[in-house]
Amino acid sequence: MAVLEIILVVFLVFSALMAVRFDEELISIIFLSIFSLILTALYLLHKAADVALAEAVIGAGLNTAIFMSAISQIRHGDSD
Amino acid sequence: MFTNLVFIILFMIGFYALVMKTNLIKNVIGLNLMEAAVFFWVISFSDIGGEVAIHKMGEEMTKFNDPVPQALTLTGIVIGASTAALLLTLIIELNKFSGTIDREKIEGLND
Amino acid sequence: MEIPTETQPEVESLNKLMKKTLISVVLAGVAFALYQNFSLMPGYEGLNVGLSNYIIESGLKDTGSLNLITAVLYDYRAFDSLGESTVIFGAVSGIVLILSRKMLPVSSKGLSFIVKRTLGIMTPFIALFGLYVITHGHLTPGGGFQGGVILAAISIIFSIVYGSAFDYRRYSPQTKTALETGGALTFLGLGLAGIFMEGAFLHNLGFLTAETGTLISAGSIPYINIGVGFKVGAGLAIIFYSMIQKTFEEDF
Amino acid sequence: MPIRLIAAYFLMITGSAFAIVTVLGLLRFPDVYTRIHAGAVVLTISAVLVTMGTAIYVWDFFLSAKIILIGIFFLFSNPMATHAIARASYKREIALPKEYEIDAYSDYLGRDV
Repeated sequence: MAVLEIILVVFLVFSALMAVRFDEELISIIFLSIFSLILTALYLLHKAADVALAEAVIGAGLNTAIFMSAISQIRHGDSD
Repeated sequence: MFTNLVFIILFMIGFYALVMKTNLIKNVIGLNLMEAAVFFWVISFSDIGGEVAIHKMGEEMTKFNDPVPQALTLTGIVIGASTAALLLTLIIELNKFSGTIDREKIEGLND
Repeated sequence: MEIPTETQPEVESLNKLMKKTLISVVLAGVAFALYQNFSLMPGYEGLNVGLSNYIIESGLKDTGSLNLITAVLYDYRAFDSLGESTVIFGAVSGIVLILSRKMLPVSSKGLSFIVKRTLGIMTPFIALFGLYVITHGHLTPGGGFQGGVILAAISIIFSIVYGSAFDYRRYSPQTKTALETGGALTFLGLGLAGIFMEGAFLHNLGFLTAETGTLISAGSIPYINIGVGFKVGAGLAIIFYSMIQKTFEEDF
Repeated sequence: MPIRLIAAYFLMITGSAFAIVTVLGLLRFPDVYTRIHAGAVVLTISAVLVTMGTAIYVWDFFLSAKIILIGIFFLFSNPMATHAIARASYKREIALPKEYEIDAYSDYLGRDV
């Protein structure tokens, strides 16, 4: 159990770093979705089923859709 | 100890994105990361090795994980999603007038 | 007065370097403060004393709900959940005020034929799963918030796959508003019924309690679940519908 | 060890091997469409095999039925999502080669909606 948790936490920190590192917003949002998915698995490991369901539905599903619809209507001006 | 270390690392990544990045959407992502760090800390700290806090029919169970922090975390996740949506709406509306989402290039904010 | 143009970028880069150094110092200070804070923190002994112990011991007897988290959310701390619904309502109001839309939305033709047919088969099952999560909130993991977001996902699917005009025809904003208001009024009405029948706001209604473990048990918890589910689902659907103004107008 | 557990572990390990093949394909292939090919075909059968193994491992009627329903959901949704991604990236002209050798899809684009 502890080995699985350590592996998941390593992936969690990696995906958080990747979400911050890149300049393009689309890659950041995809990595944020992966972050939420790994966090769901960690919640299930810690025996919190309700929180895991909420995180899967909201973090990996709804947040991604809202962020996508936000970045698709943002116009980058001439000063690029 | 492990949990505290993970919390500090995730929180500092989010704080870094909030302070250093000038892209406003990256700031919202950093805010989300900080929230997730706090929720992970609460859930992982209140795990004492018990079962999921749901009774099974016909069994007498007493060793559960603490249900109160889980309920508070559930509240926080939903509120985090709606505040993120509100912040993104403000960013969209700001972008309509200024044409950029870089907070250093918006005119009139820092001169 | 003449500004020396050669030194201007140098000053600017120096300024930026100072700013970065300062922010790095602040980050290191916050990290050290967090570390120091954790070394001072006592261990976790929440289950032996106090509130958590009481809820684990007698939560099933008090409320009749098998899921103790639902019992905390909709019975012991139901006022907190009411506040959360108010926060969602505030977010919906702000978003709709900022991004208000007066005309019929600019719609796309949606995705391809394969996706439309497949989702036409799958959407009723998604709705069934959402309703299952909502109504079994006191027996299995889940509840109003999670099931409500699953119901909001159906509206998102309609907007993306079939075009937002389809979403407008099927579930118009008036319908969504009515659903959200109805959910909030259900919650408030059950709270007021708690005042008149049991003597406290949002008190669990005793006469509704049936045998533990069946679908209609646990007093007023399933009805509050249904109300919160429709409120959260309709609210998040309104949020997404307001945010996609010109998003998907091109044909994929 | 009963033969049921052996069958369950066999199915799960086969599914995991397919998942590893998927990751290899995602890392090795050059552009979007070949990567989509790797992710689609292999990942679908991998997820279905793992859910079947889990259903045999649990061996309770209602629980197994729910897990098999999840597998059927994968079988529907994964090819559909792959199709949508590939079609969108074709229409956006992401990573298309400069000169087409075989481009049979462009004739069909005007027809279906």
